[in-house]
Amino acid sequence: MLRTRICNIELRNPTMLAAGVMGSMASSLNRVYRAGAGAVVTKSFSLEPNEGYKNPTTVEVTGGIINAIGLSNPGVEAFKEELRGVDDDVPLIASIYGSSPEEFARVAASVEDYVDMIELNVSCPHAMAGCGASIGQDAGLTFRVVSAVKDAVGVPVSTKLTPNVTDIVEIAKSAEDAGSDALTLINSLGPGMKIDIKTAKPVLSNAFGGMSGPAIKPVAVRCVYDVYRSVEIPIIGAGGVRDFRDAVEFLFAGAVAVQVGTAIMYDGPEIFMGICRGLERFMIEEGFSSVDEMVGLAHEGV
Amino acid sequence: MLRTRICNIELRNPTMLAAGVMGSMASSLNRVYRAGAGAVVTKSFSLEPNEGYKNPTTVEVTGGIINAIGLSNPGVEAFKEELRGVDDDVPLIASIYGSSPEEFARVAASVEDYVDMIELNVSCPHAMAGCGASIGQDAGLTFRVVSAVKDAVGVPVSTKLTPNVTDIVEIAKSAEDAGSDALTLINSLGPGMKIDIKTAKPVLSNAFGGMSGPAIKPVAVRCVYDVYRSVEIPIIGAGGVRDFRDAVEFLFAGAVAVQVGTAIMYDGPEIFMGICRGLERFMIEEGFSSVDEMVGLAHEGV
Amino acid sequence: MGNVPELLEIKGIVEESETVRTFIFDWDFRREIVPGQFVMVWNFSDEKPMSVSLIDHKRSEIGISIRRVGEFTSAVHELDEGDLLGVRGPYGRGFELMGRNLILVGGGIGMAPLAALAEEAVARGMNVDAVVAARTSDELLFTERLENAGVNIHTCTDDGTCGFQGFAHERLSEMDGEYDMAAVCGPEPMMFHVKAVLDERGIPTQFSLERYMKCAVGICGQCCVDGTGWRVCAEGPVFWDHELRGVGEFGRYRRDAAGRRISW
Amino acid sequence: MGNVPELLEIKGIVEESETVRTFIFDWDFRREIVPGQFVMVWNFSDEKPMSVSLIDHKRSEIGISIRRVGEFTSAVHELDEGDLLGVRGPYGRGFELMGRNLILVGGGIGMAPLAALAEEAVARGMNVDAVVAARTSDELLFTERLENAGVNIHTCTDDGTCGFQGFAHERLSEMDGEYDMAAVCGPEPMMFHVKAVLDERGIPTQFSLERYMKCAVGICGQCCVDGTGWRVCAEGPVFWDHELRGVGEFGRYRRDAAGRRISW
Repeated sequence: MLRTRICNIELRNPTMLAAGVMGSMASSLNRVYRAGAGAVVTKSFSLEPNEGYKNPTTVEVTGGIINAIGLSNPGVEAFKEELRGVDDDVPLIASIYGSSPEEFARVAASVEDYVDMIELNVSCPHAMAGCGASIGQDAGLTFRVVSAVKDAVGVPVSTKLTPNVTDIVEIAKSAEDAGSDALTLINSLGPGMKIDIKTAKPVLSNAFGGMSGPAIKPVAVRCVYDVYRSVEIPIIGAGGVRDFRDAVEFLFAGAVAVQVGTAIMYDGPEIFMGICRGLERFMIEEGFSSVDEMVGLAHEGV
Repeated sequence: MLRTRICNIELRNPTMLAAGVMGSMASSLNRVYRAGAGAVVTKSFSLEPNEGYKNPTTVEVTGGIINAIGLSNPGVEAFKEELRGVDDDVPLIASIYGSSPEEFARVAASVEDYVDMIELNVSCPHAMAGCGASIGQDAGLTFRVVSAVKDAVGVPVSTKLTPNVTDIVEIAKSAEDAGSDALTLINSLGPGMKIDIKTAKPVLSNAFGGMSGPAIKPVAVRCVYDVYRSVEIPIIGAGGVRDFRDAVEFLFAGAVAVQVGTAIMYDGPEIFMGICRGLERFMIEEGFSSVDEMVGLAHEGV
Repeated sequence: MGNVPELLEIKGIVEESETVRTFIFDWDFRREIVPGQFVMVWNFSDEKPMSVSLIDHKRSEIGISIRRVGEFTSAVHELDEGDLLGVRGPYGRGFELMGRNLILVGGGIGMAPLAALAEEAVARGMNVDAVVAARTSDELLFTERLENAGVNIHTCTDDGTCGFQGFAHERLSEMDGEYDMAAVCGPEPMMFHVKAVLDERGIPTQFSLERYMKCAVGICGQCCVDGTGWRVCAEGPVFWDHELRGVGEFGRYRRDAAGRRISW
Repeated sequence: MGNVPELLEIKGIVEESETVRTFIFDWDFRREIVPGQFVMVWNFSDEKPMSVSLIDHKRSEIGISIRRVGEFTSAVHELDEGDLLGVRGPYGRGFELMGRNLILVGGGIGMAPLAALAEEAVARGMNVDAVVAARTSDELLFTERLENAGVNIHTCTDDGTCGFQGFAHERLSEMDGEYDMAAVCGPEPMMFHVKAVLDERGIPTQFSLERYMKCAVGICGQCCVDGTGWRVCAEGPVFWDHELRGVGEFGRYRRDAAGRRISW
């Protein structure tokens, strides 16, 4: 009943581990899949190793966290070993980033044999200059990155966008025009900051960090809803999903699958099982026989 | 100890009622001032009466609410009667909006005699076409609106900006360049939406609504911090303030005063007294003798 | 986080009159409701405040009584048992009860919160008299239900088709019982006149006010009243007579959706 | 919302050795801490996980013991009483106690969580033996404190400057007591060898692991271990011997801030 497919990838259910969460090694990716996720997305990696920011890299705020891990990763060569270690039956999505279209393309090409899909992180709100959201805030740059990757690989590509733009629909359309096979909406919000009042210091070493968690769900659902009306390609929803109700909201808004990240802080990887069971019960009660029937329902009669 | 001033307006304390909250009539503005606010901002009004959106106009989400009231107001002529009814000792700020620079200027000019300051709402995320955030998301339009109002009135003008832009600093600078005497940061976030899962319908009649409440505080503090580094004019902070700790964060980030809105839902207008008492106690404990000493402290040594 | 419409199934519908129906819902009384409080009712097209007219702890039910007057209420009247409505709340401050002898004065659909209050008062062992007023006999509400509960009913119609012919405050003037308190709900001009009578007799009275509502959670300011600035959704909708002394607009005007003053 | 550094004043500083200091803080025990759990310590420039080495319910105090090894720890060593540190937590799963007879094996600063555990075990009426190991006698930690608590101390130094000359697992091999359980903390290669000895004797053992930490709240994935994928900050840092069977990287490698494997 929960089975679905996105870009011809079969998923046993429409939940995915979001990028940046428990995704640094084969072991944790396998674990999350065994815990119930329908697919897993790796932590974003790049051509060269990157240590990321100094701690503190995470601090809790009302309704979630803000984080500036800084895209730490061991580089694509080391990461390949992790990709190889992921069990064969796990639908695997590599999240990658770079500082130029060419770099994105090189990273993508070197891992495409190991994965079912590539997710382009052009939207990290705390990346170093030239990476991350500075790409995804520019429709032209987004277009060039997506085009370069599409030219380089045969696996499907999803472009993950930042909500921190004046008009996300414009960026979404340019990703679609460049050939992106799917969109992932949204990366973390803001960015935000937290100042310690005893010392008057920003808590995060990077001062700013992306907001994630239940608090950003309304914005994420709106982005999905808004973009759904303007593109043809499938949307993977992300942002604040904590239970099956949240997943249903994303599906109704137009997402074909939902990613779960920060909520693992509250409920552990077992959250995937909980969401799937709740979703199945909901579908039975409400008379849905497939996930597809639910996608975009909130647009009817509006 | 809490006394401060902004654009030469004396305030007994650095808290203000935010626009759009209990600000439709003289009676409620007076009440909020008696409850402890240092100044009050009216609900935004325009040249002509406006009924706003159909209900539901507000729905709660994690960490706050989303709302699309739709800038309902009885029009400037009727609103003048409210402005006249506000007690003489109340520092009064009129929030106004319009669909063109000329309309802003006309509204501003017709009420400037009744108020101490005018706040330009160029940032409502759920306004009809041509008003609200569509102005504040465009640096050129923002410049023209601020210029027109500054040409028309002698009272200080604060421009209230939306966080829902790619680069708020750019918009802030254009407001400053156009002569804005202050900035109010931020208007509500997103927008966001909430979908009812039993009916697959957006709850708000307008589908989308601006997010406010504690959940948006990290983004608001970051906007204040970011803009503070790039402008010379004073900043009034707004977004998720619920207790004195939040107020301190905004002051440290660079605000000279803070507005309080959604938190009145939780704690009523008496919240102003609570914030002021807490702030005073904090200042004594930490050895501050004036609000000014605290402004921007988070920028030192970064 | 109760400020989200919860979808409730209409469990029963009671025809109270040609134009008034009571819609019954199951209610989880972990969310306590007291007479005088209201809920926001969403029909997926609009949302309006409605007083709770029935509070049945034994059956875990509440009821709201809706008079067909416009687009929203007509649409709700079209609904059947099993249909859904969104309900959020309850909101506001309800009635308080004190003393032994209570007089209720209700006009038209204003009887809705008083019906719930009457049953609560009887359950607490109070003697309850009620002036049930309406324009005409067909519009008198809840008389049978309240009689069954043990309330002494005094009907009153503008046209004399049932009981006293005249207005509620006139009927009230003829009643000489000793009352510890009164509770009043109805059209505001009616309440204004009733207040004069009760003030003269020095009976502490609570009035339930109605104002245009938007957020219902105490922030939009739409329902604030002149001159105290109280929020009808939060400090109200029920106010004591002495509180209303500060509410200059009482009996004089209300405001429309834009905030314009509308005289009664 | 405890995942925000709380600024605590350093209430006392204990010189445990030339390179180790214990920093004492007041603690509100409504936030329970058990031995083996850790806190994240922020010195306003960096933030690191630190085991709790002292849990004093009577005085409402906790202590963390820090060895001066790098930039962060040196900076913290510069602090005086009255200075502030940010502390968030506690995090992770601590030690469990069972049976009557407990053996502790601690190497260097690894004695920190075991010191807190030893006092807890003694308070529960257990017999506690401890192999306290270090490279040299100056680096043996908490021996006086544990002796005062009634723990039987067996010191052990690489260079023989105090007690047994040799490694902890060698000292352990010579002990023939009957133990219901063991708890081990120290450099991972040491724990690896100690595990072999204890496995052979069939003693249920808990090991406290250390990994590079970022978020400490179970999401960043930085501290996950191969091959179970457990998060050291959440499922750990304390693991049972049988659990470690699935942790292929135990005793072999850890990961740096970038996630690169670093052999021990």
